[in-house]
Amino acid sequence: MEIGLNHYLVLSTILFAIGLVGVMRRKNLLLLFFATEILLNSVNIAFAAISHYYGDLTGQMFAFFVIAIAASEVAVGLGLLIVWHKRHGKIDLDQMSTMKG
Amino acid sequence: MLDHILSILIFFPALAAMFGFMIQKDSIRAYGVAVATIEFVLSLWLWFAFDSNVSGMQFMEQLPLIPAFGINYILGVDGISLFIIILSAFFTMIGIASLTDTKNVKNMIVTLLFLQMTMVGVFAALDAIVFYIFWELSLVPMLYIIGAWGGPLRVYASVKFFLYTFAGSLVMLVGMLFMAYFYYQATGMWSFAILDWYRLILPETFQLWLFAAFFIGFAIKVPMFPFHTWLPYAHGQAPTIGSVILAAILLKMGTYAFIRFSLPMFPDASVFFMFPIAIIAIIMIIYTAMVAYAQEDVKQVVAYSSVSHMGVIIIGTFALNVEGISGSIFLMIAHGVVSGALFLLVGVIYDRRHTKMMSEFGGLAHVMPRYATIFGLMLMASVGMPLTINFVGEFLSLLGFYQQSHILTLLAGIAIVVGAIYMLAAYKKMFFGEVTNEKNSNLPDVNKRELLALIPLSIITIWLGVYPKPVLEPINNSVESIVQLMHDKSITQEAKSRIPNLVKGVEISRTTAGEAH
Amino acid sequence: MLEPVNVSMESLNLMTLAPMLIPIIGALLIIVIDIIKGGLDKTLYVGLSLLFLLMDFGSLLEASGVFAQSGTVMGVFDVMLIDGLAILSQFIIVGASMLFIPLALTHNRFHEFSYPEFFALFLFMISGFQFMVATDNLILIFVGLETASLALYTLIAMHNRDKSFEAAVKYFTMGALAAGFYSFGSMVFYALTGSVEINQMATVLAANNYADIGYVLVGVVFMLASFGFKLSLVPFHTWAPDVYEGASAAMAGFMSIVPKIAAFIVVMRLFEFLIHSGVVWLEIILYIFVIVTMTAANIWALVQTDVKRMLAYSSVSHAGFVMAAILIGTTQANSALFLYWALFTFTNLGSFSMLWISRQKHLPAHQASDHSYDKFAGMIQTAPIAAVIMALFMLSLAGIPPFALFWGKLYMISSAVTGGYTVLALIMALNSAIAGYYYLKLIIYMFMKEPVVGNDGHVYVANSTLALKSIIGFAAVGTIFALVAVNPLLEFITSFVYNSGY
Amino acid sequence: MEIYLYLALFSPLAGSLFAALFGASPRTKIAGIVPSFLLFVSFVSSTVLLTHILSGGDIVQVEMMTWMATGDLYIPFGFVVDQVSVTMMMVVTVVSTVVHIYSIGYMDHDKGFNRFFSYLSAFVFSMMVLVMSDNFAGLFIGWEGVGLCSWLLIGFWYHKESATWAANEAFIMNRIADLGMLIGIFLVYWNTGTLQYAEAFAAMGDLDTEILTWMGIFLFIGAMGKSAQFPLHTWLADAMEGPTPVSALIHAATMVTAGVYLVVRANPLYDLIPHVGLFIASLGAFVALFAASMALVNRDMKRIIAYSTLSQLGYMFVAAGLGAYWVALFHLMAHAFFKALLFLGAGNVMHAMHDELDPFKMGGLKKAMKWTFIMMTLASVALAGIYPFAGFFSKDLILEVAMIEHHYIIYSVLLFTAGLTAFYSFRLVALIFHGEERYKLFGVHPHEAYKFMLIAMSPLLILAIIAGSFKMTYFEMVTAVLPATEYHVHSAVTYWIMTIGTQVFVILAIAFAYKKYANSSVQVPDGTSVMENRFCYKVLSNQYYIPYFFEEYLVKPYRELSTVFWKQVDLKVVDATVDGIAKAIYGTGEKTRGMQSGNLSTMLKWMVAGTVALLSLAVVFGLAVRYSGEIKTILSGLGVQ
Repeated sequence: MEIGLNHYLVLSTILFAIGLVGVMRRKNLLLLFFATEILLNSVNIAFAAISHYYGDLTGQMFAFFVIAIAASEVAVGLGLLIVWHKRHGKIDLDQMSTMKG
Repeated sequence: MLDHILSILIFFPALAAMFGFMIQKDSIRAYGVAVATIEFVLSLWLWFAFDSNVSGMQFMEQLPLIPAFGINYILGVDGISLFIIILSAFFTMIGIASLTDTKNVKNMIVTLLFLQMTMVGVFAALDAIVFYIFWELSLVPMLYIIGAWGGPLRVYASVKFFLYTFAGSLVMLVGMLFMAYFYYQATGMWSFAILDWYRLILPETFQLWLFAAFFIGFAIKVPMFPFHTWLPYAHGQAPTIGSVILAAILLKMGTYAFIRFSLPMFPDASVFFMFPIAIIAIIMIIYTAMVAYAQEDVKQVVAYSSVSHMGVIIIGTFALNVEGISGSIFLMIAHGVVSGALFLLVGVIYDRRHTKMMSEFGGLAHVMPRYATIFGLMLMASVGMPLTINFVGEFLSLLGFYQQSHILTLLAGIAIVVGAIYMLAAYKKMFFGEVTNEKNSNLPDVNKRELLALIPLSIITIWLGVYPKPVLEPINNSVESIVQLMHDKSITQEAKSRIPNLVKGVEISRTTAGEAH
Repeated sequence: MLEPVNVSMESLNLMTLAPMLIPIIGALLIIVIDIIKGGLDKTLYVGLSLLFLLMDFGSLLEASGVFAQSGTVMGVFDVMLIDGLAILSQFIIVGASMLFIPLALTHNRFHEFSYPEFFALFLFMISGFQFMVATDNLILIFVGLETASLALYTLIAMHNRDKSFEAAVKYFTMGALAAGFYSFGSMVFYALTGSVEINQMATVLAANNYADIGYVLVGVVFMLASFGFKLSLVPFHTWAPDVYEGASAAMAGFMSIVPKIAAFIVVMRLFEFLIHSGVVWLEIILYIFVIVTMTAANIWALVQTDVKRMLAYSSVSHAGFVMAAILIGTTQANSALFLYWALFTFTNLGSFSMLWISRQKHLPAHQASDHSYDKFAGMIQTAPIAAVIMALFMLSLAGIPPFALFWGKLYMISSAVTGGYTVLALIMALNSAIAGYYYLKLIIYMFMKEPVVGNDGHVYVANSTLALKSIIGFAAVGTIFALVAVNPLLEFITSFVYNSGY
Repeated sequence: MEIYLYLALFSPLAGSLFAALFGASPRTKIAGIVPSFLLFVSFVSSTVLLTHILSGGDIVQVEMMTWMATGDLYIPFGFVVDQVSVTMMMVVTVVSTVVHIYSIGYMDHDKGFNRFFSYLSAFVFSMMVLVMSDNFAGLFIGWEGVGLCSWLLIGFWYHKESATWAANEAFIMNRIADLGMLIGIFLVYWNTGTLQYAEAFAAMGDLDTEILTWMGIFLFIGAMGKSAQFPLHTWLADAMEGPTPVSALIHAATMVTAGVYLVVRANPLYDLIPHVGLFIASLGAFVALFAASMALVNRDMKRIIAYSTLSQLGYMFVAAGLGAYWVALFHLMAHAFFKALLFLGAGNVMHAMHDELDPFKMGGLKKAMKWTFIMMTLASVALAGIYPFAGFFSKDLILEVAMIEHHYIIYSVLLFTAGLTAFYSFRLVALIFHGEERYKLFGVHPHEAYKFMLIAMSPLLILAIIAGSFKMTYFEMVTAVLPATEYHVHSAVTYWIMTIGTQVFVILAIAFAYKKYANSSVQVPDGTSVMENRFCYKVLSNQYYIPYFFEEYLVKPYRELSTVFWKQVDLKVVDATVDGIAKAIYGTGEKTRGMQSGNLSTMLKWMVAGTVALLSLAVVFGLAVRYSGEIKTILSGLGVQ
């Protein structure tokens, strides 16, 4: 069986779904960040595959940018996480609900 | 100066109000009276300079505001608006002059002056958006007056007043935008000028929808049944001055707008809705009169009586003939004077006893004969005694509507019976009988300051009742041109036959929007 | 052997980059200055930022001149797209930023402003937003969006309170999810059309007559979700109230304006061609979004007890209101969007500044939150002028004529009317009435209640400095006299929007 | 002549305003004398006008100024003195001058002396406007004006609950009728295009009978109110709460006859619609009997006279309804004199008896009050219609009219009523002036009224006696404008049988009354006698339970309905709906704000959920589009278009 574009796309979609589930289910901030990384990277796979399929570099460029952005996102995210941990000693999402209504 | 008299009338009080912030607290009252008097004199000058024989707009001013969207600052008066403008200047003047000692008197006077700007603006505006600006803006000072100086439920009352009217006028705004759009489709130009809109002939279905949109805005303001429930609260909670101006001027905005917008712009729809509206008006007249009869608080009696009288005004307006419309405009002025006076009178007793419950009174005629006399006069005016101001309006309104429907006029005419019932009952409870309550036995009669307001009102009540001509004549001329316009514009056979053709009316150039859609 | 790349500098049209580069240079300069000599006063940085923003503004004026003469300009490998929308939105972005920056000069000392990084990040953010609106390339949009967002998360967090960290984390996490959605959506479009440029996507889709409408819709859904988050459309709005509450009032005001206009431009570029090509589904969904967002946010705003949170919901509602322009999609509607937002900038920034100026350093015991309604009780007696100005902003927000926002609403509803969306027009109008209640509530507190004992009025100007006062005065003047400005503004906007083909 | 017209019209107004100046100051004689004098001026002017008219002068018509003018409507303040109005002017000014002078004595001790004269003169002014106006609108001004003054005067002693109640009742009941009148006026305007009598009546000839019928009916409804015709009659008896001069002037001589005046004035209209006229006559006959029957058993002196007034008004309407307008007007005039006299006499008695009204508690007063006794007796004789007093000429004429017009039922009713009238009038006289001096039981010391009051009454006495002799002069005068039908029974025999028969019947009734009530066995009834417990007596003394019916089935339900409207409908339905909408919106906010739980996880879930929802919608839509052909097939298979 030849691995075609559709397989990549299905894989990407499955990974995206996993990421989404992770985003919804994780209560630990760090794991939540992981889930968002999965989201972004699942898209990267698809981009690379489509790019290959079209013989066009744009998709790969997009993927590169996504990687770069994901990296900076993590940097900011971890920064916030560290401060939060310093202040509260926990990185549990449920305690983060002083504002509501 | 005469060229810009309307702008001066509108903005002079507002400017004066700004300066009012700088005035010392003790002299603010004198300042307010001075400003309001100047304004009143200016409005009298307007009357003096007004040419009664011209039916169209006079003292027109025009200034581009947002020409890209067809919004222009256009002002003008005709016989219809002239007297309401004078009335608002007059009531602001006597309102400030007779203002009893209140807290924050400075804020009150400044607010009143701002309110005056909006009132004059509404009646002088000839551009729908300018009209709308003042229309909405008038809510704000009134909100403050009710909310800051009102009774225990003042916040509820003021918010209800504001939101209810605001909601209604937003629907009206949508109607205005449609109207402008239709004008745009017909001519390729945006315009919100009322006089431009007059020339637009709309298909009947459009008229119906637009009429309905405008109707909601106006009906809440009037207020018409079943949109009237904000009024008793507003009146019940407002301080005297607030009630006076609310009843005398602000309510008139709604009925005035019917004549300014609904009738000439949607003649066919007006005919179509004539009977439903007449039925609502009859409900207003009878139902609210009965509710007024059941009241325990004298101010509420007067408040509900306002609604009842507004019903007669509506009936007159939708008579769609000269007699009826002239009558309704005259009744607007009449009701302004009389209900304003009645609220002032209620204020007099409230200042003395700090209660408005009729059960607290009784036998006041012994203690306060002058008060009882003036109250009696206004009472009689309110029930439509001939030779008082109200009668002229009521008579003409009902007379006018009689041409359209006999049986409905008969029902509407019940106004003169039920009106007498609640008014006499209230008067009896307050003034007749023995003085049963100790607290009433030593009440001072009306003092000079109160007479300052009440005597001019009494004089007007009689004067215009005996000799309404100076007011009725300019009204008549303008109304004739509107009726003729309606006749010429109407499309349906029904409307043509319902709206009389006066022939002698001015010829109007027309723009057909038949192709619109 | 590959051919050496031969690009003429002229075709690159580097001038198109100027407006974005200016704030970046400014940001770098601030960082360099800090490296050379730390501990300088914030006034310097405020001044510098303002200076660069002014230059930015100047370059925009220049660009607008070019546009007025020769129409849309492409540049830098046709990635940059300087059309009317880009210019108009940048005017709003930069203008609002200029109004925001002086708010750093508070009377009380706040943590974030003592860091030069704050100003650098701020300028980076501005350039991010500028990139976002000045292109139709999905990649550059993404880059601009993330540059701006990441900077914004940090700025919020720098307020250095528990609540601001919480807000930043929430905003950040949801932003990350939205970024995921965005990239997935782009991927779908890319897969369908083989391009990431919106106008090319439109061409391709039109060419095959939307054969894969189902897939197009999937892409649209993810884009909607992503921008729904940015624009705080219900149900993607959940971050908004919390973040507004957590951020400083000034920052909240900023957030209610600048990020949203940037997002609106992208949405306008992306969705309007879809609606115009007859994607009924999107029209229906947007219709629902508009109504639900307007109404639900209004209803939630009713029940708030904190003014800032109320204003947050109100901003959500206003965004929903303006979203109608995207749905209607006529030139008038798009012009209305800009008009509305320009006027909204004055009013909303003004009202948030009023909260900012009354912000105490520490929360007193009797106050439930920084800006609870109770705090403003009886303000007319203790600080009459401030109360009047605040009331003015509230009336403007409620759409009472002749204050600024009324004209926006007027034109927006009119565009709904002309676009044939009668019911929508009515709902928009009635929502203004609901909204009237909560704006009124503040007015009632200020004007009709008795002040809290011991309140001498100082609290309302606790944070007052000349800079803040002038900003508020500026906003107030803009709000009152909007009437005068509407006509030139409208003509300017309409010609720009029209000439950009929207 | 115009100057006299204005003098006649405006002197009472001047008097009223003069007295009003002293409204707040303590009692001063001048406030009574000046208005009386001014009324005298008015009277003299009216006399001048009368002689002018009598001597064949032209009708005096003036248009003072415009009142209302809009559209096609033009209403001036126009006044006319013609044969009809001058008659009314004479009646009004004579009676009111007398009553004014009388009142100076009668109200001597009253605190509201000044106020009283102000009201009274205002009333006269309104009445003059009513009768002198040359158009319907002016008539209506006077019409309402007298209503207002009537309200003021009935409720003059406003501290008395019953007085204010009666005042309001009178006003409101009149208002109901006024509505009819107003509608009648509208009908006139819209069908003839004017409200001027002359032009309107001229135009009526061309109108449909149906329209004319409605006009006639509505105008008559107005007349029914003012003239207290059934079923709007209850206010008149209650109106006796007012001071007695008021009853004499307003509720006997002038105001209540306005309805008759209206019908007479509108004679061109009613001539065109004889069926309405017949209805009016029938109603009149009914009221005549109906009111007389209530007078039979009443124990309130003033009410008895009031019912008698009502009964006589019925006579007048019979005449007017049958087209004998001049007869109606003539009876109106004659009645005004003797009935006013009767009331003023009653006033004297009341003063003497310290406001006691029950004739059973009097008796034998003829010794103490000789002059009053004579006057009241003569007035009663006139009322009973004994030759040669005024009542004979006018009342018998009405009987003749009924006979000649072949309305025998009406005739018999009127004849019977004449007997009743004689009976109750002399029952009253007998009870008051004859028999035992029962008042002594109550410790009252009666005294005769002031001399000048008696002198003031004397013109009325004279007129009551001699008015009949004016008949022919009068006939010649008014028939210039009214239909000049002479009513003569064709055969002299019938005439004499009728006349003498009537006289005998009446005298028998008087004799019966004297026999029953002038003896010494009359006791103050205590509710135990057989007669008092008879059904008929109860029905009559309760006024046929009509006031009870009004109270129970109109007033109370109105009050209750009002309360229901306010508390149940206005507050609980209309207002509650408005508040309900607001509360529903607010409540939705309160209920759904939980969506914003503040938990980041939930927030993320909302986002994902939103996306998923959109996605599924998209998929559904996409599938629908893709398989649209198939869906259509299936749907059409199911019969869906």
